[in-house]
Amino acid sequence: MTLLQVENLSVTYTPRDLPANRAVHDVTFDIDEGEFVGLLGESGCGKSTLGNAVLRLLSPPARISGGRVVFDGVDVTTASEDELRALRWTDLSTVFQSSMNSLNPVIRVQAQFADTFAAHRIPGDVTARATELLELVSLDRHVLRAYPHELSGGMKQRVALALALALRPKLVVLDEPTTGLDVVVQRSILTRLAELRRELGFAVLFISHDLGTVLEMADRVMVMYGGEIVENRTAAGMLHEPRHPYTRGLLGSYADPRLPDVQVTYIPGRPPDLSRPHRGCLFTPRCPHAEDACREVHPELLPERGGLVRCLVAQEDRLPVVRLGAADAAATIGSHFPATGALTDPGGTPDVVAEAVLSVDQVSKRYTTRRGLRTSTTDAVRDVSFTLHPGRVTALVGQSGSGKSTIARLVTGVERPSSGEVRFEGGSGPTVRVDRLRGRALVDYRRHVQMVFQDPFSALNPTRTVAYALSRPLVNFAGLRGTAIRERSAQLLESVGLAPAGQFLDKLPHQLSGGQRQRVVTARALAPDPQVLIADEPISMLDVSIRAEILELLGELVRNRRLAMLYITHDLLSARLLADEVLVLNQGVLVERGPTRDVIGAARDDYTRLLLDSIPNPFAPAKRSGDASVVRSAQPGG
Amino acid sequence: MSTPAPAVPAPGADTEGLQVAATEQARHSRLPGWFVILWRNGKCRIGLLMLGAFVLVALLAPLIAPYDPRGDDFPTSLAPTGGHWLGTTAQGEDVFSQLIVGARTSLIVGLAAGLLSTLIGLVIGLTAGYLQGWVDEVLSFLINLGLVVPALPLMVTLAAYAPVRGLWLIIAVISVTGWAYGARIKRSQIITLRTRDYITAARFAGDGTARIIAREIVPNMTSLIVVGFMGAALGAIGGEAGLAFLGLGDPQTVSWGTMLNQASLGGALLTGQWAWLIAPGLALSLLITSFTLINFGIDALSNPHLRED
Amino acid sequence: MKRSKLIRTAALAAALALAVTGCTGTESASGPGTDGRIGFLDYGDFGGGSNPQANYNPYLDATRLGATEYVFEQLIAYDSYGCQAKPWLATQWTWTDPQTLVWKLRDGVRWNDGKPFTADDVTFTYEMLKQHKALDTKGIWRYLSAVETTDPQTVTMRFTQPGASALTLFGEIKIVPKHVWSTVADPVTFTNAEKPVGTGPFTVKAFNPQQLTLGRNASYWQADKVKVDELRFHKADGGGQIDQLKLSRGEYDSNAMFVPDIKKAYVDRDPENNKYWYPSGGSISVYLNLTRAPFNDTAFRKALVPAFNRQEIVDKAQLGYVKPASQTGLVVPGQAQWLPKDLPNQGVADYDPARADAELTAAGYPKNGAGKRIGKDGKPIAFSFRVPGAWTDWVQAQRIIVANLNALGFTVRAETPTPEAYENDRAIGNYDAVLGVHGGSCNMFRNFQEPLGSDQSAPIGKKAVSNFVRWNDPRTDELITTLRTATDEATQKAAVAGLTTVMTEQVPVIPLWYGAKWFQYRTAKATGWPNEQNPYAAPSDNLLIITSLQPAGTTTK
Amino acid sequence: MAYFARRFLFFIGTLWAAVTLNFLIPRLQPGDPAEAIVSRLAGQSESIDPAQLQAIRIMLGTPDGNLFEQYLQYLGAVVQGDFGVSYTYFPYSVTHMIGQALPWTVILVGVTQIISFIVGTLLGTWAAYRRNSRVDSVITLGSTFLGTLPFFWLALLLIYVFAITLRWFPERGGYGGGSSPGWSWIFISDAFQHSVLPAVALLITGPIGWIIGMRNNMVQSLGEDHARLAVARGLPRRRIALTYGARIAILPNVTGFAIALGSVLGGTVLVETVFNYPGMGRLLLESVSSRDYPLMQAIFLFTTVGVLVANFLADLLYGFLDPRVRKAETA
Repeated sequence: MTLLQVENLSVTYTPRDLPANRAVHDVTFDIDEGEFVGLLGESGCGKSTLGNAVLRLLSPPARISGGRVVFDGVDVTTASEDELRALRWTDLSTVFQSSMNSLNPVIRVQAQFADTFAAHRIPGDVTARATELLELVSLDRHVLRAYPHELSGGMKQRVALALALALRPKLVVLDEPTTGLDVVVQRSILTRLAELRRELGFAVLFISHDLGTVLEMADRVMVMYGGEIVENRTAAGMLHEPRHPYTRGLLGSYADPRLPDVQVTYIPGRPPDLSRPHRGCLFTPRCPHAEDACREVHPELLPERGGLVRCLVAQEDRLPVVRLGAADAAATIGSHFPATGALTDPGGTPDVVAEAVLSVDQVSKRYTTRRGLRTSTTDAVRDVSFTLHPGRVTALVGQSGSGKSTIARLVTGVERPSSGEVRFEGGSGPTVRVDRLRGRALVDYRRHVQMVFQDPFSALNPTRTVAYALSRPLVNFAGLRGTAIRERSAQLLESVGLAPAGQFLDKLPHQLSGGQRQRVVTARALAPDPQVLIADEPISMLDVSIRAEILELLGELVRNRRLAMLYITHDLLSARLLADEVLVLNQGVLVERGPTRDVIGAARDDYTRLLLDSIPNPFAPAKRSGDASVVRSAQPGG
Repeated sequence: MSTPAPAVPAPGADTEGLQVAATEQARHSRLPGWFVILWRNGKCRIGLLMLGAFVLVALLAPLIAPYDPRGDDFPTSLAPTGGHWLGTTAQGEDVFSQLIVGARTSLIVGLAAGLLSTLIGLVIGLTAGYLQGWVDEVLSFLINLGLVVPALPLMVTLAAYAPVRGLWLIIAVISVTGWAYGARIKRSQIITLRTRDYITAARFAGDGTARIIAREIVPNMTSLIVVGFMGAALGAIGGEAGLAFLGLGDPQTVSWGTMLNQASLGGALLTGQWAWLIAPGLALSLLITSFTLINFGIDALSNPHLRED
Repeated sequence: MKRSKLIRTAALAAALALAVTGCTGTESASGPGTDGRIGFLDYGDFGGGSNPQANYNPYLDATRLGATEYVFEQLIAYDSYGCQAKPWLATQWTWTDPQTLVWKLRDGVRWNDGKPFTADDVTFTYEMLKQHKALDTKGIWRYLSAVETTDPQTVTMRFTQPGASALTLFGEIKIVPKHVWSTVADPVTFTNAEKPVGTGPFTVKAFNPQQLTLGRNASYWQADKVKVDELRFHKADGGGQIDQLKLSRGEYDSNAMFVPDIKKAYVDRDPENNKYWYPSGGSISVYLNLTRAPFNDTAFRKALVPAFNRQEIVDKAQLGYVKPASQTGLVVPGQAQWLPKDLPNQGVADYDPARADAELTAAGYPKNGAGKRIGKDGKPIAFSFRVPGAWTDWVQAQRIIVANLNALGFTVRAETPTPEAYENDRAIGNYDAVLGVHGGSCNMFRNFQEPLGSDQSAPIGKKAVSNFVRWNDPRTDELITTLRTATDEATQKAAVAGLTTVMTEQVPVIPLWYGAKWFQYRTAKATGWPNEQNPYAAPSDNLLIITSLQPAGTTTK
Repeated sequence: MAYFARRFLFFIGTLWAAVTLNFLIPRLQPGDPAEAIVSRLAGQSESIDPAQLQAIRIMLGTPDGNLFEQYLQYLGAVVQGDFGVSYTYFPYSVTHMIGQALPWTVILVGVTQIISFIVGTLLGTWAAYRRNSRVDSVITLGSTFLGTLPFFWLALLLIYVFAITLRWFPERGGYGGGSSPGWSWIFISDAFQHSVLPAVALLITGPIGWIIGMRNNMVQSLGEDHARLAVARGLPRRRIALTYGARIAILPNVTGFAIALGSVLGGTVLVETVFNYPGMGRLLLESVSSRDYPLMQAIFLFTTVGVLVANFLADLLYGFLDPRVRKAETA
């Protein structure tokens, strides 16, 4: 039976100083009772706005500009506050993305449960009920006495989930419920969620950018692009026969890193600017199958092969055929998307390993923190050794808090190890003891060792142009002056694939897409002509569809320029695609190391296997149902 | 001791975003980006227009003022007449001329003391926030000290001690007592900004600390600095008026505060010269209003939650 | 908004109710006085700062309350306008030799606690001042060597040197009862707050920091002359406009405050009764630093005498309340009898810039081509002229003075430091030109010794006592010494004449105008106030005035 | 506990700094208080009597020992609460004078501060609750405009209208001349009458800072996710406004309020001067203008200590009120 009906819903943002922006356009879909529906899309596609519109939680300048939302017979868009209040939470609840802020910081967890019960006049013992609910999400009852800031991110999100289920709602809107959490924690929460849904039978609208998660969890998946739903079909259907080119592109960026051959694809280009009017299909500029008609006619969302798709080419059945079997899907899907870029893992190319340019030798780092009179020590890194070689990528893999970033800081001289040595042997002069550098010598050292940062939005100064960002290392390290700087900057931009460079030099960071920014960041790192490049999660903040693109760039640079790269990541798939060697770090200790294919393909260590299992894998949903208990016991409490 | 509501954005406000908007704007327009952004906001626009009027009056004061503000050749204690729109003082000076010239003083004090205290606050706040460690401890202590020491009594005390009570002394006193609030805000903002990757990136690009602060951090705090400046200027204008009213100002300077002081001593209430009493107070109030309106605008822009929709 | 308005309205209403029902109880209505006397008179401020504390120690000049003027009396009372000494607690005083003064005390005087007043009280008082230098604010023990009770009605005082010039001081030193003060542990910190015992016409009746009420002392030795039952002093606040308002509303029978535009603000409100009289005080003069060139040149200074527009200063800076000052250093017309007879216009110089110009040029200070006055070193003469910035009337005068000087080709910078810095710099001689006050008292010795005596000077950098210009002239010192010791009027007059000649011929300082003594009075209730027509006393001679007042009904109206 | 220890250290440190500053400022100055007294007595148009100056110098005495010894003596005296003898009220002690002025200020300013805070917080809450409504704009714009009015000028106008023209209230002072201070009904009603205009002056501008602060804080916290989630949870609007808005928004104002209460000890120089109210502010101004160093130092110290203690207490209170703070400070 239909629980939620969304009909021709449009949401428009009308900010004061900027042109109006229709974030959600003419969206229609249903959710049946007990159904788990995924809403998939990249950042800015309007999926969260849609979620908020369903809950009628939009706040100005966003407003519903058309259509209606009918929940259980009630039109949410026109209901009075009182009608709505009766509906809220008892039937319709939600979990927000930012667990950090979704609980009132100044009252205890228990009070937030009590509030909820009181608002809906639920009689009975709050503590008992709340304890019961917390048990549902595997939390101890002492959490009730805690203030939100005393809980970890995972615990807060569990509390939020428990709260969402408090009144046994019919539909829960989950807006990126696990984004920002550690992979392992993420996995355990999702597992629990799946179990709960089976037990309690509520319907779910699951909003996420993470295709793997959505396909794995959902019964049915809706893909959103540019404020519109472009495809809507069952998860299985989506997996086996994606019909929209965009969906295909997204699916192409996934693969099981354990397979002998791994290939992923990406979608070049960037999402449309919704503040401008568009003709034709919004995806046309990025679509490999676009035809002339696509540029003129805006396609409708029409039934096609058991689902709905908004693509003229697909509707006219002129898409290349893809038939995927579960087993070989990951290995082959990329090839079905030939016009886009693709990246294949470096495989077993047996390099002649050159001399190490940088050696990390039995390095440990201990932090001492003082709390009042007590001091406590944490060993962030213990006895880690490795070497970096020209033309080779060494991946450092581990979950958050494993000490990866500490190692990056030690290698770049930002911090000094408590014991052990970091030696740089690549310079023209004698070996540099990085752990002893200071002042001017440290600056000189950084000529050779550069970084690519995790967040391209924070790695570029928002007020400085691309040209300025690139000029600094050129002035400081290459000693360039005058027009030479601009020429060299242009060369650098072109070397990272931003051509013609003239278009980019005078842009401000916010005028660039995430991928373009990351390319600028990379170009800046290349400016001093370094020998070592430290890439700290360079793709984790990027949209899925372009991750492979950046990986490809990094890979090319390493091999063409004979750079030694330390690639830091929690993502084994990207490590598999990029790295020659993998080091697995758990709580500051290297637990496993070796050639990429060996480590990932045949992991020996439990921790490595845990990391592997935590990767959402739409291609093998059946395989993992039994693993949940393992995960939980490994990470109690999240 | 009522201080006008501090219209300073809460720490952590989106100062970078606003700066980006301004930088972006500057590329499309011949006017400064900041101005365009502020102009778009209704409150700001009114504030800017008012302030512009005051600045104009101050700049053109010698042309507008019908008489020498100190010229005392007129009959004393006149009520408003055609020749003396606001009457004359007990010493036979033209009140209207004093009012016009007083705008200058208030603006100079606002500008100079605002700049000075912003500068002090900036240097101390930035140094504390960027260097951290014991330097931060010491400077934070100073900042907190500056925050808790009661300002007006301190101002009164300092002003009374100075050997020459010129306008610049008043400016110095106001600056010395008024920098702490801005310093605290700037410190917390720089602590946020210094963890940005682009700061690390600048260091990897070989830039030195001074350059990083000046070229990477400060531009991203512009709105904060502007708001801080406006707040400080506003406080300074009020402070000068208060001190002058108490007779602790520079009696040689024609300012709205000294006018009120003179009006109070010169029996304006007694002789029913309401214009002499009302005009400077109203002018002061309007000037402060213009600053406050501009500040509200900036605040609304940089603080997404306060944005008017 | 609504809420705060509500609260305000409520408060207002409550207060209004109080006001309307009149349950304030602040003014205890006092009917007309008994025996045809005046019931009460409202006076102005009574001293003691903004939050006065009971303090009737007559020697604590800075903090005592005005009541001491009426509770305590001195041996003689000076008419400080006409400079006549009148017998008071002493009926007679004789110099038996230039260093011995014998006082005959009045008979029948009693302290207001009933005890008789005797010579022991006088001796005790002076002995106490000797022991506690902090109380000797008149510096009487600079002159005295011993004070003895000769008999219960006679006190003999011995001086270290001929002491005629000290006589005025006895008109200022209050006599206190031995039987009270001898039991006080430390008279310097004695506030005498409970029922002060004195011989004067009034006693303290009530006090709170807003109001001091004095009641008539029925057993006063000249009680018949006191026609007022009660004096009410009201706390003023530095002559603010509230006080001016009250004055103009006729709420004060007598006050001494500065009122801008007094005619409009006071007299015109009730021309029948509202009167004022502003007799002249000390001379306010240009002090030139005589240790610096060109001020050390007598011809230069003399040339400057006609350079200042005194009348303009008087009219504009002083609102016409005062008079231009005589170059002699004496206050005219009050002290005119001391003047040399042949002096034109009583020594008040006319404004004559042409003459000043001619005399300066003649003295070797010509103007150069650019119209700048050149010094003997060939450079344009530039100097600063300072007055305290907070004294607005002086600042206005400064503007005129500087304009006058600049018109003569000088380059004068007007500077306005704080009073403290000003006084400090003036005392240590760190200035070019400033303003200073001198003279004006009945004590001719002090009038000239303080500004001109070389013993009042000090080297540059050290604080001078009062000779800030650093005038050092043996002839002047000689005349001052004569003045101090001369007992006969002829010698005194000769010495004063000599000193006025020094002033006019050598011009150590250049007087510009006389300070005014503010004095407003109303004749609605009381008449007999001193004024220009009947200047029997200066406004500050309280005892003389209070014994001269008559109820208004007895004369006109 | 580290949080509280840290606060306490700051308290002690600031106290010491204030005392030392207090000791140093007058000593760095030239100028002789005796001269100031005598020239004030004489007035600017009278000559100064050197003998009187000498006597007063003797009366005031001079400090002995070198600067450091004086400092130690000063510290010792301050610890014992001995601030010496006032120059302007000799021989009354500074403590006596402060004792005279303090009750006036504490009652007038304290009461108006508390009322201002309550009214301001309520109005601010209301404005935020009715955000973007007419009520909101009236409250915010109205208070913005009122807030810009110079305070002393407003006071002057009040006097002009209500005291001089209408004669509803006395023009100045804390009480009339005829009644004697004490706990009599007559005196109290008299004092109340005198306090109406100053209180009104303080109350017009007093709540504004709180209104704006409260409104902005609350609008901000109502925009946070937890408040949005509370809406989604179907909580009543009022409950959300109070628990998820006001409860959080008031926290930053608590410190401000405590400091405001602490600074009550210093009085309000401007209002007390305009109304000649016998409180601390006027005493401070008087002591400053007459170079009454002991009195001035004591008032300044008193005010600073008041603010410090209030600040310290506010920090403690804040530590209890806002569970986040303790953690943030120790981490």
